[in-house]
Amino acid sequence: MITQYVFYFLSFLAIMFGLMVVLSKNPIHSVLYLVLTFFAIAGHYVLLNAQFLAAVHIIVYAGAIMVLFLFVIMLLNLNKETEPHKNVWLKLSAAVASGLLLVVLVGSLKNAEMIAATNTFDPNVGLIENLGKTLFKEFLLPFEVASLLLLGAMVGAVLLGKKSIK
Amino acid sequence: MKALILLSSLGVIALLAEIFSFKKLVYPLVIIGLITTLIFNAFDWGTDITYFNMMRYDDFAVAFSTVLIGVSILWFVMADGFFKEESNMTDYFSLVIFSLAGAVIMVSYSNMAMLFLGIEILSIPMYVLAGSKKDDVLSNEAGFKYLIMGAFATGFLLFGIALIYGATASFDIVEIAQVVSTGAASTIFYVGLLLMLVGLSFKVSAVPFHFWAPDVYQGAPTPVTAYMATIVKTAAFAAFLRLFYTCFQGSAGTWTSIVVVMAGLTLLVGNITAVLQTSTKRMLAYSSIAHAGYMLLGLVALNGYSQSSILMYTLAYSVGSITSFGVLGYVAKARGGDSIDSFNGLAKTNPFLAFVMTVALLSLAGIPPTAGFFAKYYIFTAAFQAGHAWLVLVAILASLIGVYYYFKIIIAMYFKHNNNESAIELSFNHKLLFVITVLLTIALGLMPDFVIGLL
Amino acid sequence: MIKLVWLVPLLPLIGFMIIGFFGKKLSKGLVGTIASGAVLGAFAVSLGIFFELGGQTEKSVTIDLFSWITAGKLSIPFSFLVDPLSSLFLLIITGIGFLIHLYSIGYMHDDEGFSRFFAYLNLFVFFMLLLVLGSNYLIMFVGWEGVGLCSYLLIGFWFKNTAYNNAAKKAFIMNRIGDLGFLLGIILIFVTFGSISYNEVFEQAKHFIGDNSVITAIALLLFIGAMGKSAQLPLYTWLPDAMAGPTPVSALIHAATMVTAGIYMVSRSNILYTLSPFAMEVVAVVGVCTALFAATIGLAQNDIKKVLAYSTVSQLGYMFLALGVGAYTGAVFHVMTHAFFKALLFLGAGSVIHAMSGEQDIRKMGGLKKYIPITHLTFLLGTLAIVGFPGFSGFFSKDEILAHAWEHNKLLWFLGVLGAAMTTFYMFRLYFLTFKGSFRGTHDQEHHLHESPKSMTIPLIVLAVLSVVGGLIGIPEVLGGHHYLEAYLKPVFEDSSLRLVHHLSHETEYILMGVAISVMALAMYFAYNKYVKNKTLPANEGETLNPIHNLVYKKYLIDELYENVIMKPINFIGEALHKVVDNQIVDGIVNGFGSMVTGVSGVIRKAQSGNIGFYVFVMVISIVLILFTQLF
Amino acid sequence: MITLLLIFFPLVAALMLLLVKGEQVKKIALGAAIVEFAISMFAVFQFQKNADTQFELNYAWIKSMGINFHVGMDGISLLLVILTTFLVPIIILTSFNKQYKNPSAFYSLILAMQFALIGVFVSLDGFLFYIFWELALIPIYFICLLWGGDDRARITFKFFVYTLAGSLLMLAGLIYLYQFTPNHTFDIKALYAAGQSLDVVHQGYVFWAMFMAFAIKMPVFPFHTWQPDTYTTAPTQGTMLLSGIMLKMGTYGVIRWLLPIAPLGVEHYAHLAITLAVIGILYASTIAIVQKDFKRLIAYSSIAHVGLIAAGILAGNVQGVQGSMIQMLSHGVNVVGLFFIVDLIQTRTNTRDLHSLGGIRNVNPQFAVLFLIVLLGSVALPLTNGFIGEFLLLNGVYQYSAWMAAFAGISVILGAVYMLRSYQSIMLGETNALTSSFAPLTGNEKAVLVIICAAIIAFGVFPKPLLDIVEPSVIKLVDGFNLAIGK
Amino acid sequence: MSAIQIIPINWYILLSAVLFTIGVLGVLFRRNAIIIFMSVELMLNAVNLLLVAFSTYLSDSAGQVFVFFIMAVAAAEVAVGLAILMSVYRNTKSTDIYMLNKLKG
Repeated sequence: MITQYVFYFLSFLAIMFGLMVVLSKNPIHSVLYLVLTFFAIAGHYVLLNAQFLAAVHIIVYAGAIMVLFLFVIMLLNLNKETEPHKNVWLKLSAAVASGLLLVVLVGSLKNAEMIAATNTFDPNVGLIENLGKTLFKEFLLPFEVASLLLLGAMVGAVLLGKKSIK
Repeated sequence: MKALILLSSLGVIALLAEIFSFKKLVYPLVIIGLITTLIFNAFDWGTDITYFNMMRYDDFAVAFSTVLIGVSILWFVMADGFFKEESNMTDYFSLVIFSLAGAVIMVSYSNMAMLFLGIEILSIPMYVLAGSKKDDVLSNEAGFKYLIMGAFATGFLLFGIALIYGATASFDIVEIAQVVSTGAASTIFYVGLLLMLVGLSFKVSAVPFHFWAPDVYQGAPTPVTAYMATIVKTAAFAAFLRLFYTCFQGSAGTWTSIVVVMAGLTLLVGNITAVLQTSTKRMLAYSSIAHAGYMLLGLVALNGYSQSSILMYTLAYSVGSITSFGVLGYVAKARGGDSIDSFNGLAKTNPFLAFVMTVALLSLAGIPPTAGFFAKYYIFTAAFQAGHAWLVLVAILASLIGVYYYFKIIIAMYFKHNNNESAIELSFNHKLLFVITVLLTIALGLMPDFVIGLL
Repeated sequence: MIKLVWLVPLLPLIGFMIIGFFGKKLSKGLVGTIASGAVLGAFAVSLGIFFELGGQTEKSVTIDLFSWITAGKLSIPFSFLVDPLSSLFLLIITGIGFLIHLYSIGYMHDDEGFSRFFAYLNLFVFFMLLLVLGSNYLIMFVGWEGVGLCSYLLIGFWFKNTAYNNAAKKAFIMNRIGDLGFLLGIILIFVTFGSISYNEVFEQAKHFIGDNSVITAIALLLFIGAMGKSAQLPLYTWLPDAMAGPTPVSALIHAATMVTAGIYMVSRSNILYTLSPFAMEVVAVVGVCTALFAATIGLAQNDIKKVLAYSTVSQLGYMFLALGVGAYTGAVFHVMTHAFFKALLFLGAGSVIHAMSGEQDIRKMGGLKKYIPITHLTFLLGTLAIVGFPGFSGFFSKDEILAHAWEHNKLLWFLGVLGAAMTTFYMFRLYFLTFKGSFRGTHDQEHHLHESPKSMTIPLIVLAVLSVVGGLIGIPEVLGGHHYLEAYLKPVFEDSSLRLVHHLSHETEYILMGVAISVMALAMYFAYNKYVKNKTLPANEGETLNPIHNLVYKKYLIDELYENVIMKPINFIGEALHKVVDNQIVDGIVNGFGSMVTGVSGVIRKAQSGNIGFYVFVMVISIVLILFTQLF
Repeated sequence: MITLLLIFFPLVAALMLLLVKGEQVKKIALGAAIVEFAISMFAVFQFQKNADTQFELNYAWIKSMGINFHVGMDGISLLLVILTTFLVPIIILTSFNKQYKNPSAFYSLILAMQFALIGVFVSLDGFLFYIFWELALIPIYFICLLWGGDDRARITFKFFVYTLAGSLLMLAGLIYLYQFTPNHTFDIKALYAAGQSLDVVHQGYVFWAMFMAFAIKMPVFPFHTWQPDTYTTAPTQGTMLLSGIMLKMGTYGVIRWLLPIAPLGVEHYAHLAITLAVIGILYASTIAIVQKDFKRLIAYSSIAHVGLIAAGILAGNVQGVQGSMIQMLSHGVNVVGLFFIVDLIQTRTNTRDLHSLGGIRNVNPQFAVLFLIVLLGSVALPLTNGFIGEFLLLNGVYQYSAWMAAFAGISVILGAVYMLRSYQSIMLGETNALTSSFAPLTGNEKAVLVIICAAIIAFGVFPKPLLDIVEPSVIKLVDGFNLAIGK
Repeated sequence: MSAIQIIPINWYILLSAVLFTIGVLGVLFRRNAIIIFMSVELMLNAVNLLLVAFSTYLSDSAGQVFVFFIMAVAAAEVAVGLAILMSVYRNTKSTDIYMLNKLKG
């Protein structure tokens, strides 16, 4: 039972903080709310027996990515409510569009019946050992290929970052 | 696989060139490397090996990756001048080669993870390249728009993958197909499928997910635009086709009607909007959208013709685009702008360039005996066989509109006069390139059997 | 000789080619000799054929030259048919043709287009011979259109004059209207009988059972052709205008030969007409109406050639009346006599004009009798012949026609007699005003008056003789003669005459003749009274006439009517079609597609606003739509 | 072999010509065209006068699609090949007194055009036919674009897009048929069989898809509006190619492809199509009457003539089809002659306006005679070539519908009206400032006109050799058509 | 004891759908490029959550492995994206996407 309440609580947090990200005026606040959202999601991960992933999630997102965001915001000196406002109609249309999306998604997914639900629940899937095996056996190739991705992104970021020599 | 390894190594070597300061050699090295890759790749023909259950190097993959690598060689020759002026030449080289590696993954994946990674490996360097003219606001804007919208679309793609995973418990496209074939597909699966469709439609710039394309194509440096129009588009279509042909064929009922509508819209919107453009580059961007519409025709046909028709089309279209962007690059540089007026009187000053451009444009417009004609014809056949006669009629109408704007350039070159009487000087490499592309365009038009017989 | 029939048209053709190609280099004398010689040669051969045919039992000989057009079961050989009818026409054409060639040598002597004139004339003879010699309708059509062409060329012979050119054009186009009917008739013949050669068609027609309306249609279509060529109502207006050509042309083409082609055609197809009483009725009515109508116009004309032209139209009407009442022989007979006297009258008129240095208005003539005696005498003989003075050729042929008309319908007869009276009146009016009284022209003209050269007077004399005695070959039984012509032509009209039985008592015929003669005498008296005794002169230009007279003088304003009812609307429609329908509507729709695309393009471009927010918005809405349509 | 030679010799010559510079280009081009004519004459003498397809060659081309390089000639094809090879040298000769800039390209394009035209007429494979069909468009487009008159960019472009629209529909029709061929092939026989296996509704689709292409090319009312502008603006040689030969692609297409492929469709829609053709005849003739520009007048007259040809073919009987064959040839010769006359007048007086001309006959009687002969051919006077065709065509149409024939026949009258009217305003009357110094014809010009006039008269008097060539093929075709529609 | 045995999978699906939509809303709603970026990250996290839920539910570790890749890609995208954003900012002194509308039509 407690799990259920935890779920509700975490879900509530995630959604609320998510909304705060979108709605708060100060970019710094947005970043912080996003971090909170990530924490709530990490809580869900733990709840789902994916402890390792929860840890990685915190480290990568909250620890790395969000810091990067913060860093940029600071660098660009955007920590004020500088954002000009969209007019009401645009905001309304944005809300309507995403509301419609939500309705359609929820409407189509709410009665979704799963096919492959295993009766034999395995609580160990989220453990490092299991994940490692999957990653380095089944997903070895993607893993290797991901290095290309990161290398490319690195080169790209460097390329954009450095001053061109004329 | 060989291609992937060779390309990765080539990319790294290019990176190292800067460090070990053999920058002068890197261009020939890249060309030689790509040719080597092409040869090795071609030898994989008929082998059909699956690697780690992640990549299946079947004939489809070999054919498309050969096209990709071949076109990229042409592209490198075409983009020659572009790199020479850049200080970070080797970085660009490696980025392009990495993205090419991503493209190769996109044509040979057999797992959603590989598809996803392939798309990202292809796209991320492209975001960078599109915005690589750091001082140019337009280039910045292009890169940024591409990135934001690309990431947004990736979100939908991933949501779709996740839902499909939930419905089928697998990322493997063959296994997914099996689940589908047992008839056990659920609503979740269909939502996932449709969201993946959206994500991929974005990549191929199908209407209404095409808005990024004209802006990005226009803002990006011309060679990058050429790369996006050719390699990226080819890879995206191959990935699209591979997924929907192998994986989602069983549930065609869900998505064909959408793709039919999208194809029709893409054809019309792409061609119609191109009509009023004054910037050649932007016009070619819209034309690229329109061409996506034709290829969607091949996709939606989903029959024995689909694969070879899209192969033929991408090849024909890529060759035509490389040529036209190459000429455009020259003209824009010499006449100081890419408006259609800058082509005025080109036939007088540079008959060769004008002729090359004409052939390329005829091919893009689909006039015999060029490759573009046969490709179009073949796509029409495919769609007809699948019973999409109305779509073919729309495509015909669209082709006519297409002729309208392609011929604007031809008319400008042959009919209008320009005060600037000086001829544009061509480098030897480009002369060679243009001769090859023209010959290729005509050869493919006259002997398409070589390509369409493959798949 | 019959085997050599191809020589008949070939000789004038050779003449045409020699003169056409080398005319400029040859002397006038040589050109005249060649041209007349060619026709004379043809005449000689024709004469031979005539006698040979008269002497042999086989009355219809077909000579195949080569295969011309083939298309499936349609097979048209280029071949000639020699039978009494065609051989008679050969004689008329080549004989009168020769005389007129001869006459022209003198008449055209000072014209710079001398050789051109003879080339055209020879070409005309060639086509005319083709017309009568052809063994099927299409060859006839070849000649038919060919003579039309020559007529066009000769009317517009003096091509610097716009009015003449217009007249030429008018002639060609009016003829073409008829020709279309003829052509459709030929096609209908082919469709109906599967052949267009005379022999086969007539053979089949004889045994034709079934819907007579097809035959009627054929007959009427052919008759439209005849109406054009033979200047019948309502297609007659070109013929008076055609007098723009040199006078020998008027004599040869527009009096003696070409215009009678319609008569030839109908009498050639007599069996078809005989099978269709309705068509015959139409022919007769059109004929008699034309005869009367043209005669009334003739009453008020002042141009010597115009009077003769309307007279020709009128006489042609008589011939059609004859055809319409089944008097085929009578029609052919009248063609022949008419050829003699009308050619004579025209040549005489030409001689008058020659003497008057080109003046054609009879109001400016008068008293020419003493200046040009030969012309006067021959002209008088011609006039007597045309009015049907007893014993002259016209008497016999006209009498035959009227007799048949009486038998057919009394009203037709009455109208015919009325026409004859008018003919008498205007012919004598012409004669009196021209030759009697005193000279009304200028001094210059008077000084210049002189008789024409021999080459012109000899043909006049020959024709005058023929006009007088020409009727002798057709003296009706009732006058105790023997109708040689009827006997000669019998094979041609045999099948028709089996169907059309004539039974007129001798008493009736005597009465009819008497009536005709007395009416003629009366009309002659009136003319004499008015123009010789009272010396009345036709009104000058500008003088007010009473409305009816004015209307007649203006030829009932038919030309103006055609101009306003046909030509102007066509031009208007053409302009409207061009400027409105073609440029605005049809092309407008085509261009509309273009502008539509551009318009739509402009609208769609606006969507490409450059704003990421909007792009994403559209994407999301599209996703919603996709999910919605596919999942709900 | 001879077919291959016929097709590819002009192409080779065209490519060679690109390498030649200077004045002798004309002569070389003429030489090549004459050689081509000689080759076609050789083919004529080798030709067996029966309905079989001869000189047939069939090479596999695009195997996977069942596309073959299948060429051959029966009488119908041969006649049009003769027309092409006969007219191209004349057309080249007509340009001898002209100085076109960049002559090697000009003549090369003309020969390239010939290559494509011959290809169209001998193709026995649907795809090959289409390729040649489109190929013919490119050289003529550039000829008109580069050497044309005012506003040529817009006008030629409209022409290009318009005709392309039609051809794409035809392509759609061909692909549609292709699906129904048993082994998926474009071979003409298979396409015939595929088309005939369809019911009347589907044959109707095929009919319209293909007829549109042909109707635009000919052009038939109301698809003609590209034509007067294009004819007027194109350089003389371009106009000659367009009207003399290219237009026949459309009529040939109807005979070779439409009648056998969609007989039921043709039968079903013939009434509408013939009505359009006949309306076009009257419409164009009436418009021609009020034209002031002589070139434009001939352009409209060409619409009228070709309307009759179309009507004759669609009537679907031997007389109609054979008439159309002969008329194609005659019209080709005549219209080239007329456009040449326009050109002669224009180069000498710098105008084509009928009202500002006149009296040329006074100055140049020889020209007047030659003009007159061409004119007579054009108004279909008997014993000229125009008559044979017109008679057979009217005959054919008559068998379909008497009223149609009657209306179509009105063109005989209207034709005389506008042709004589223009002859009068150009040649007759008194000379004026423009025409009084009308220069005599040069040897080349005289040669062209004399050849054309000779052809006009020769084929009018003795058309038998031509008729013999086509007749068996036409009969076979029409028999097949009648069989298919169950008549 | 895992949540998945108590909480129906549909709840997770709905939760991630909601989070995803919030991300979409952010992209639509905001003009600041950085916030938009963050919203995209939110979308990706919604996907991650869904994958993990499915992974646990199906007892299949592949889903969680996939999350790693998404994280890697997200990191790469952010790196490149922020780099581009920096260079945009250098030129325009703004992160307002409404300022980026030079390319249009």
